[in-house]
Amino acid sequence: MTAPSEIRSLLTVITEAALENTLLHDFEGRGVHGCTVSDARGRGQRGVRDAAWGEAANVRIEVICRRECAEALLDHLQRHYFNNYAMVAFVQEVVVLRPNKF
Amino acid sequence: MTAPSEIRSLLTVITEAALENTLLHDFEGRGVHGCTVSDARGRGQRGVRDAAWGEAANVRIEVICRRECAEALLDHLQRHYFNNYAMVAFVQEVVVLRPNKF
Amino acid sequence: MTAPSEIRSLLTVITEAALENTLLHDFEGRGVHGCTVSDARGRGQRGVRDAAWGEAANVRIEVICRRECAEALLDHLQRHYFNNYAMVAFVQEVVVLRPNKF
Amino acid sequence: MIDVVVLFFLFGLLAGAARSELKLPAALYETLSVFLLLAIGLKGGEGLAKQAVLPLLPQLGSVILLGVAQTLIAYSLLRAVGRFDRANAASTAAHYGSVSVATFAVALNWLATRAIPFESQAAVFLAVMEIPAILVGIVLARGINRHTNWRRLAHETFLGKGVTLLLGSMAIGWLAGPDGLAPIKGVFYELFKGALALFLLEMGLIVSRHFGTLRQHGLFLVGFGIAMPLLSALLGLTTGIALGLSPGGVTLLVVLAASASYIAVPAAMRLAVPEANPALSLAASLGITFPFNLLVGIPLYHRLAVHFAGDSA
Amino acid sequence: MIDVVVLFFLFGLLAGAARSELKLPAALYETLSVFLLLAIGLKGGEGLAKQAVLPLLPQLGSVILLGVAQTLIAYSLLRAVGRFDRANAASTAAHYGSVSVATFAVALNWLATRAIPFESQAAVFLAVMEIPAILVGIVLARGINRHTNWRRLAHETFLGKGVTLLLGSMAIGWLAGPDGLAPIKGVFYELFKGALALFLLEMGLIVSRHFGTLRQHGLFLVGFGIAMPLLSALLGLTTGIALGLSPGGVTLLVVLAASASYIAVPAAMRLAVPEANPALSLAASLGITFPFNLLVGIPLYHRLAVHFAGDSA
Amino acid sequence: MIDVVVLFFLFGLLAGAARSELKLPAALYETLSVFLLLAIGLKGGEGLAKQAVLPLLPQLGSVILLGVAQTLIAYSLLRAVGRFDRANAASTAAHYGSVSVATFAVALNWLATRAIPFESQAAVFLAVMEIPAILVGIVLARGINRHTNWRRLAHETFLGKGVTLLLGSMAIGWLAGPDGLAPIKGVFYELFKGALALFLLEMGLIVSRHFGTLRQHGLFLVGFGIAMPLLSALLGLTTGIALGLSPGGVTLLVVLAASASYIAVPAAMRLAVPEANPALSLAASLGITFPFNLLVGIPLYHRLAVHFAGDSA
Ligand SMILES: Nc1ncnc2c1ncn2[C@@H]1O[C@H](COP(=O)(O)O)[C@@H](O)[C@H]1O
Ligand SMILES: Nc1ncnc2c1ncn2[C@@H]1O[C@H](COP(=O)(O)O)[C@@H](O)[C@H]1O
Ligand SMILES: Nc1ncnc2c1ncn2[C@@H]1O[C@H](COP(=O)(O)O)[C@@H](O)[C@H]1O
Ligand code: NA
Ligand code: NA
Ligand code: NA
Repeated sequence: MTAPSEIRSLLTVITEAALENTLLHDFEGRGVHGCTVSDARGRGQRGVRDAAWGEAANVRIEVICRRECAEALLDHLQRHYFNNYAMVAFVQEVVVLRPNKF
Repeated sequence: MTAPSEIRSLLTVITEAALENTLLHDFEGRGVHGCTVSDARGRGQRGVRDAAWGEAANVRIEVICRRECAEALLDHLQRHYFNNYAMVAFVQEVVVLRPNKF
Repeated sequence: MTAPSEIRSLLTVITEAALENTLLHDFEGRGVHGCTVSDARGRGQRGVRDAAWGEAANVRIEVICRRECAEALLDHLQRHYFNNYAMVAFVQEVVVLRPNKF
Repeated sequence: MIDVVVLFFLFGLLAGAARSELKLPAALYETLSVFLLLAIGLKGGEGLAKQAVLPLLPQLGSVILLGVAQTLIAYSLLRAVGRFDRANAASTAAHYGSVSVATFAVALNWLATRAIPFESQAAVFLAVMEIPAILVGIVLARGINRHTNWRRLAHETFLGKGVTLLLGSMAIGWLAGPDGLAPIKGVFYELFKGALALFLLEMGLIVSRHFGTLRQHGLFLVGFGIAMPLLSALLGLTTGIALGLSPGGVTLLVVLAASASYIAVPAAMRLAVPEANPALSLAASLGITFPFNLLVGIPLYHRLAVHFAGDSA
Repeated sequence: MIDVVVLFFLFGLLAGAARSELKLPAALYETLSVFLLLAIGLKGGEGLAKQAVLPLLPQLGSVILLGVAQTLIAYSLLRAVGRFDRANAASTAAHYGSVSVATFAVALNWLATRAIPFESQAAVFLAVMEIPAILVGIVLARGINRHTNWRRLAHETFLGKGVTLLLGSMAIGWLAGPDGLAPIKGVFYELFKGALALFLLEMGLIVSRHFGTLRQHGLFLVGFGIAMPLLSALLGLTTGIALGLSPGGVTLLVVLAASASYIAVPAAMRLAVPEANPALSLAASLGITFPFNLLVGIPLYHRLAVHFAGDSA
Repeated sequence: MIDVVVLFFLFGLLAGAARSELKLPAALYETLSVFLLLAIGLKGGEGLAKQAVLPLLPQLGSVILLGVAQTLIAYSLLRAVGRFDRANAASTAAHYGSVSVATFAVALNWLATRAIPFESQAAVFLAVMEIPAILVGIVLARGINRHTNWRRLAHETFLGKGVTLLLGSMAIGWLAGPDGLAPIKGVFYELFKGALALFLLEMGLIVSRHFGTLRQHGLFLVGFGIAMPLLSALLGLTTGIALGLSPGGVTLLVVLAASASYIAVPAAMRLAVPEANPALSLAASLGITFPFNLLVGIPLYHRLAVHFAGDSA
């Protein structure tokens, strides 16, 4: 590989579609420069959530950022959303090029 | 991070949409408490599968669970589905909060 | 697990929908035997890209392959697309069964 | 004889209860709801073009008060009789103080099928009654001194999909008038009933999924889901008569009062009162009140309207 | 002159073969198939409302036997002549013993364009013939002593999307009758042909994708895809005449017999007989039989029906 | 009086500018664009069936030259006055040398509402003018000696969605003729205006999103987005008069000339000239030229056409 590659954290949040805008707004305020969102359906502690019907639709939000940032976001999610919303969040390590982007 | 974080396995299965319900049912019977499903298209050994047409649609099923559970699920997939269905399955490690959830 | 499991690389590319066919074609020419594509929306350096409108739609392309292959693909992406297209690419390690498939 | 669009609803209900694999594409459901809102708005706007707007203002004030009153009453009932906690009572009450577009569309269709005239401002009532209950619900849950993000909320409610579509299409109908609308009536008026039928098929499927919650939460929810619309109907009836509406107009106002929101309010409450359980309020509004209004309510409300407002026609 | 809806099919076929970028949204395809099933069911149910239901029962028995017979014949041919293995022969045979809604819709349109009357129970035949072949196919592949999940399967077949929509809309048509349906005819009857045209455009695109498989699997598939519907047509013709149907009704029964499933059966077989290759059976049913019936079959079957059943009209 | 479909566009524009949550499902937008292209093509093909095709060939040659000339002029202006770099100038110029289906559809609707006749080959002009500008744009950006993937490009342009749908439906309209089309006119002709209204609502929402770019890139883009269509209109007017078209036909050709692509060209340029910034060209073509043509252009162009080509009618 010719470009410098580095390790970053990939935070994935699966949660209620109703939260999408709120979370993106929160993330931006915490220094996140980009993110990717896709639609999903699922089931978990808060029951079956299948995308056909607004109230029960899920989204999957992914953010690549520095490790400290991912941890801060996880912490924020836990404080404000874990108790009241259908939500699952997890972190992985990924290799990226152009590390200054994230 | 204020909450206990732990390592879990993330099993991803990409397969024919026709299998979705069957697999979710199998998984539930094997102690899986939650999962996330999204639509996908793709190509592989069994040809091109693009979502526009029912028979050739793919889904992507994700399950976060303990390592033993992920291995048991992989084993089950291999025994019952690998030979006859378009299917790819892989496992990653992820950091989660609320580990007792999975 | 009864079958041989092995480590492979999972390359994920998030980029403009307009590039989907071109990239799949490039990848095939580089020995990639399969891939999975799904629709996504997102925001990044090149602005907001939400799937409703063709020009601003994103896709998420995933390829499981050997490590060298993933690095070669990353290199190719960097040379030809990073400068002019909205694009993020990252690599993870995953455990697969049937390693000869990838 | 039961209307054919209601048969589609029952069909969806049965198919869902029998766990059929029937599922309509999400985009179709969304398209139909956009279509119904536009059609209702255009028709309302076209009607408004023929009358003075100023005399409407006191009417709008009255229906806003009506929505607020319903929310407060529902809250008291849920707290006192249902022993709901504050958040759940406030959230559910907001559903009942607001309105259901689908119920209104079925009522419009019911009147049209029977050639019963009504005032065009009913569509304005629909738009106006959607919002106040949301605000009242939030105040009930949080009090007014808390740091609610009112700006965000105002945006969500006033620029939400439903209100935007209703107000926009009313403006179009009003500006274009009957002649201007003529070219698009083939789509927006003549396809209305067929679109409503398809929409209600999907509504039936959705409603059937909320029966599970009902089984868990026992009789109170069922009782509330029937008693509350009846109570609201009486308030609506009184208001309609006081406003001097025709029997058709009174029927529509009663339907609005008796109906409970299942789109705009749940979405707003999810963000503003997250600790409320959305399954609870939706089971009542979608699982009980919506079918009750469709099957029993609308004909009943019309009979009441004719009985009490018949002379003013 | 070729019907305009068939021109749309040919257009799709050509566009697909030329690898055009033309692609219809998946939700549109799904919506159109829901729409066509509802329209067919409503029309059938409306017709049934005008006649006694009891005399239909023996007819239903006959068409079920017809489907079973076709499946067995197809299985023998595929095993003996095509040298298919058991699973593939059983799966493909089930496709041919079942029916294709799209082919039926084109035939309905063909008759309507020519103002040829037919019995309304044809829509019931459509619903009834979809399922038995699936069960026969599974027994052929597995035997009956194996531990097939019959409960699951019964659910999939009887409560599948197609059957649910057909039976539900037939019930609605039957309950509502001609007057009750009047308000929604603007959508379900008058838009039928246009919707069918769009649907066939997508079918053309889909069919063209199956030509690749045909090139690989040589002449046998092509021959079978043409011979089997012709054989089935003769069985259907005999049955139709024996049942005393009108020429229009015989035509529809022949079309049902000659058509091969490409939605319900592939989905069921994928789960019940996973070792069968779905590309093979779809290439035959979609790639050959479907276009053959559209372009050659329907007019031919009608000519046969008139020739042999003309007097009974 | 402003057409009702244009009111829908303004509504979308306002809703977008006010940051309403209104959003139409992507599948609906795609469906409507397929529908409009098919309807335009069918109507064009139906008209062509009534006239000799050979005399059209020189007309087609002229409109191709028209598109090429516009692209070259736009390129010079963007380079000289706008100081655009080569890639951005070439890409933007290609947008203006090509055409906008939505603008054409609104013009068709405008003429139909006023019962103004026009030549049916206008739909052929639409199909033919979509492509040449793309090729010219690429040559301007790259020169002709570079190793562009012409095969790939030819495929993208000639077998793109829009051109496939237009040519295919024109062929169907031509083959079926007025009688053959009769059964599907209920869908493709009578729903045209309603579908256009919905489509323009979405276009309004989309256009509003491009205003941001305009604010950044200052006055030149706005000026160019208005001046270029006016210049193109004059070229189109001259061509139309030279071809001896009726005032209605001249209007449509002027609209085609003045309109700028926002689907086919951006997609092709993204791949062929990746270093061009798509936000820039779309802000001009969608953000300025499209609304300008809708609100001011079409009536103006028609007045010009009547003034200069009125006698030849
Ligand atoms: N174990 C799991 N594996 C993967 N996804 C999960 C899991 N549990 C929950 N989810 C997803 O996260 C959403 C919210 O989960 P919950 O808060 O448990 O209801 C569900 O709707 C699923 O889409
Ligand atoms: N190498 C790969 N990388 C990513 N996804 C793959 C790969 N191979 C197959 N897939 C996905 O898995 C599905 C089934 O694969 P297969 O069984 O090889 O046909 C395909 O349709 C793709 O969506
Ligand atoms: N930090 C990030 N985390 C996750 N996805 C991102 C991130 N940055 C960009 N993306 C995705 O990659 C696409 C292209 O990014 P960009 O080239 O930065 O515009 C965006 O539209 C997002 O979908
Ligand atoms: Na209410
Ligand atoms: Na058959
Ligand atoms: Na132009």
